[in-house]
Amino acid sequence: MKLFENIFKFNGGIQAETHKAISTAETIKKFGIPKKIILPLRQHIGRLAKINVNIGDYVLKGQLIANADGNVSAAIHAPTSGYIESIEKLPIPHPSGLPDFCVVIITDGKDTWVDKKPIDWKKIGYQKTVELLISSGIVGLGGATFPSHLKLTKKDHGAKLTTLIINAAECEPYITCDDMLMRERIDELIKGINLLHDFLEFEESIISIEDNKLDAIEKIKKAIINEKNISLKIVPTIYPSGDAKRLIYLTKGIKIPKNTRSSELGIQMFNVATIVAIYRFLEFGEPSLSRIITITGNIKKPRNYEVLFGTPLEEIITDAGGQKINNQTFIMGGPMMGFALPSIQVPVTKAMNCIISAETEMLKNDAPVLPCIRCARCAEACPVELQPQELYWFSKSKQLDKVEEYNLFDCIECGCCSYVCPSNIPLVQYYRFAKSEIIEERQHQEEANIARERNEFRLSRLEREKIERAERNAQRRAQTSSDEKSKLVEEKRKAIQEAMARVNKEGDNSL
Amino acid sequence: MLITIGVIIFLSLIIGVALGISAIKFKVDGDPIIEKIDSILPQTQCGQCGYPGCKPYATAIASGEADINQCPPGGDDGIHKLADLLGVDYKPLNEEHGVPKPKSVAIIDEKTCIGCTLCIQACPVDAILGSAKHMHTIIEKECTGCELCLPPCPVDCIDMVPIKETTENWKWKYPVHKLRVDERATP
Amino acid sequence: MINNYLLIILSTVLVNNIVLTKILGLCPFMGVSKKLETSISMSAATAFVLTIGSMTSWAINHYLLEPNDLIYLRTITFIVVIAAVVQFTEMLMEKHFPFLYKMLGIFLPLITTNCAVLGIPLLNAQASHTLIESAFFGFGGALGFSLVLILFASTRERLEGADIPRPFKGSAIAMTTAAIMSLAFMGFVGLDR
Amino acid sequence: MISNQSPFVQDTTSVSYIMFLVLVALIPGILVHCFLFGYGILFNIITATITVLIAEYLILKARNYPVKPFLTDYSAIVTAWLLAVSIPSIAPWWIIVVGSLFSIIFAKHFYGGLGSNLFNPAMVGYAILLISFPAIMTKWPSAYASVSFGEELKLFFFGISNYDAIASATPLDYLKTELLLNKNIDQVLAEPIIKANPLIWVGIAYLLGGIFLIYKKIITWHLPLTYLLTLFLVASLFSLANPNNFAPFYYHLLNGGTFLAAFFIITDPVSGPTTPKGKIFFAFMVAMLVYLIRIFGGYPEGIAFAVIFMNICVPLIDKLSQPKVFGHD
Repeated sequence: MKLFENIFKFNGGIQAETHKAISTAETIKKFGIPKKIILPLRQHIGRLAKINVNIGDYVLKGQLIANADGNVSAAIHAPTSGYIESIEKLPIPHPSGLPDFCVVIITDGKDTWVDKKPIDWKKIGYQKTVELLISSGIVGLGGATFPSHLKLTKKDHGAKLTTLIINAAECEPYITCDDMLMRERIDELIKGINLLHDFLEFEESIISIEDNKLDAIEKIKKAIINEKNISLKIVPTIYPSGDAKRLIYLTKGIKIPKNTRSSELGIQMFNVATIVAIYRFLEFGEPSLSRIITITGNIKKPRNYEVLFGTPLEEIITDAGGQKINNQTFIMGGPMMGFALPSIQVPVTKAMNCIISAETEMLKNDAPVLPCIRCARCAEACPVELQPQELYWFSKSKQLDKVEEYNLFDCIECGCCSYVCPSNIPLVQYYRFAKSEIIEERQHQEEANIARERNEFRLSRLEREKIERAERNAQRRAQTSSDEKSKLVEEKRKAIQEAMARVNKEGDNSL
Repeated sequence: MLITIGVIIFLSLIIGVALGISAIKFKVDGDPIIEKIDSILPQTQCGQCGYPGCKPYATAIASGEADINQCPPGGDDGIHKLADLLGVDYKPLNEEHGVPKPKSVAIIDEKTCIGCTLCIQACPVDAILGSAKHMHTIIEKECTGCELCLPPCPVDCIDMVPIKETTENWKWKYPVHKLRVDERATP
Repeated sequence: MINNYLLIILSTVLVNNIVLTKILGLCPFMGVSKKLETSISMSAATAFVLTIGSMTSWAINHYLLEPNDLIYLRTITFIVVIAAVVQFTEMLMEKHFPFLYKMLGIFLPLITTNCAVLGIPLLNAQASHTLIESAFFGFGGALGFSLVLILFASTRERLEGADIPRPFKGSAIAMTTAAIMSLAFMGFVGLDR
Repeated sequence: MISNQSPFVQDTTSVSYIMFLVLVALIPGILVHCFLFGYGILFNIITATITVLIAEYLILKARNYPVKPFLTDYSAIVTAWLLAVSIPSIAPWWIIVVGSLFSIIFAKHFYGGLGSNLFNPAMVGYAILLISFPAIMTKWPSAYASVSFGEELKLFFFGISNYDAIASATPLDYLKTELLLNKNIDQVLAEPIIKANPLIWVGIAYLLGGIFLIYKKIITWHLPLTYLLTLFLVASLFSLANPNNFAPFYYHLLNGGTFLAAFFIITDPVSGPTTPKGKIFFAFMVAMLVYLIRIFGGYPEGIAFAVIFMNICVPLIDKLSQPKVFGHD
């Protein structure tokens, strides 16, 4: 009972079936080296990575093949050794289903490492270490794929970071990759937390975990008995407790204000898998090359795999025995926020934490979508305390300024509103539509502003040129005396007239 | 009868003086509405509205000279916004001025271009680079898709290419679901 | 005394609402109720005109028309006075709220021909109200007008997203809504006893 | 083709389920009414249900909308039942038909049908009937005048024959008229028409139904509780101030369908406010207006007018009573 002390319950949320046991019966299986590796350049939030290899190059495992382009970007490494076959547009796991640039590597099966260089951050200092981390390719592995080096600051807007929260909530149903990681690799996690704790000089480190992961909780408790810096916070199983702002509230009772990063209030949050990745990079010099991924749902042999990035998803599905009931639909991410993949001919990416082979009831979308009856169940379920019924009403009728007035951009698209809606309205779809519509409109506005500026600049330039020309003419006129000038003009005119007359005559003759 | 006339004249005098004084006191100049209208217009500067640019069209709307439905690139949304701003009823686009097209940018076929600079002079936003006798290039980001460079080109080397959808500019579509009872158009 | 004034206000706002029971001033009611903001500013403008108009009309009626036995001139003089007040309001607005001025557009000068605005001074004169009673009556009428106008505008904003059958879109459904609002106001009958 | 967007899992509650439970919660009240006042109310309910179903079907067909999902959402039937139990059980059939048609066509489908109506359809129908046919709409059967089944049928089809024998004013109406005759409140309350009126039991049955709905989380506590509490407070205040002229609170709570209004009428989700603060304000204002009309107004019961008036205010209430968004100041 004491564990539940100081739980700051946020508004709403839902308690759906978790379906986590499906994929936790088996241990994490290390998936072998595929024949072909397809590495999309778009695997993170921010700018595309810049390729620095050529077709036909031989690359080693862990070799940098694309650099981070600027600060908000992440590097990409070869997950195993082999030859670069091509760089082309191929299907990637993206909700649009559109292809994007990928680097294709034909593996040689030798798995030869580059020279791994462990980093002794104490020796080379904080600044140097962070610079090195930019080339680590590590991004948030909880699914958001935000480049991690940007979060490794000691201060944000003058606020010193004091609290490290380790996000082990994993609130989405079906997903168990973090759970399994904690069960099997707790040592690495604890070492990683200690490393980060010292590296960024935190005052406290808290592991926040939902109370349904009993095994993992046991393991953590045992592991932190002698760790005075690390504490454990068990939070109730309410989706979306794993959302950063919600989890910070559950753990510390602090509501992070709108448009503010938690780090500005001294709190930084990392996902467990990300911490392990950072640990492995600093301790062993291993960049981000693989991740743990849950294969679950309507599948014959559900379990967690550790997979190299770029592995074709199809091969993993085949290894898991294929679908129980064949419907060819796979969902990437959790059932609440994920999206259906256009096909399984896509590679595994850094964002891919879970693949759910769709259960039959997930395909049942022939239930009628009735009008909203304003029952406000969605408002009760909304963890951000928005008014989903109003957002829907205005998104549906495309009154975008009103949608914004009702704080559309605070929506985290968690799907709680759609989950509870008795009319089966795909509310989140409407919000996504409205958001991208507004964003596009803003872009157009910006483009229009630039165009206006350029047009005004051009008009003023033409005006200036006109004046300058007039001035020049006036000057020239002033130089030649008016008499002379008129004479000149007279002569010219005469010459022209004569010429014209000649031409006319010739024309007549020729006719 | 006299009294009646007297009363009316007296009233008129008082009111006239009062209004005259306030007219001087509350005199205004300038019209802030033009800026507002201009900010709604898409700034393609294409001239399809019959005015030489977006600002002149905005001025014409503000003075009541032009209607709000003469801007094809602004599309239906633009007309709705203008109607909203000016408190008038929405009216569909006047097709005399053209029809909305998907946003495109001009691309110069650099093999055919003879470097005549005519397009450079036509471009309202200075989005074409090049000098005489050298082939020209369009700065794609700055191109508004106004098509003003097409007619002057003597060798027809400029093409309008619609912008393609990529993962970068992809956006979520308006939801369509089975049995969309709440959005069905009445027949 | 105060009771009497309160009753005037209650009566003009709820029971004898100028728009919904007297059916006066329907043209701005339908015309300026598309947006909440414009309806609020229209209400303010009308309230201003009504209160000032009622008082000046009373003064003219009391000091100019009645002593001189010119009651038949009421309508025309009231119209002139109201027109002047409207003109004044218009200038005031153009100077200080140019934006509102543009948005209200034609409806601002149309306050002049708003039958509610003329109706209230005439009703005042008919009921031989005192100056303060006239002011309260004018203000109450304006309050009632504002109340229904603002409520009506907010419902119309909501209706914007409703799946209204095409034949009923626009003015048709606005009229229907006004009818049902009127129905609700019938329930207040007798409250001013 | 799968719609490729999340969430892929869903709660099983549906509109039909919600509306069905509302119907279930109405049943005890209807049964008690039947037991005390005869079968007239069943005729009302059946007629209203058939009328709305036919009207709804025809409109859906005319608008080219799918019929099945809308007829099986039960929302039209809820409207029909609420209207039917508000109309006197000895009213002739055409009253019910006219009221139901107004509710469904005028108040609901003009606005676009389910989910779009601004006003509570049942109350619009009721208010139209009340101002159009006040005589019929205020004559309820006396509790102990035994009416045979045959006579009920006759009343239903052919209207009133020997009216006074079976009909009487409702207690609210009676009290109002008597008070106008300068009678003392205690005197009036002691008279059998009020003292021995079993309408109270109907009210209590509705109360039970309402508690069931709150228990099932179909409605929240905000609306009914605020409504009842406000009515209780304002009635107590007035009767404490002047016990001779104003009836005590229990009289207001137990008469005139107060519980029906509190749990079933003002809780209509479509035309009501959605925010918690908005709900409280809405219910408070409805209760105040109901009391105002009951005591000072021209009609004996003001629930319909109060609800319609407050329905007009709902968009504004919703707009102004937005709860604070997470992380906003």
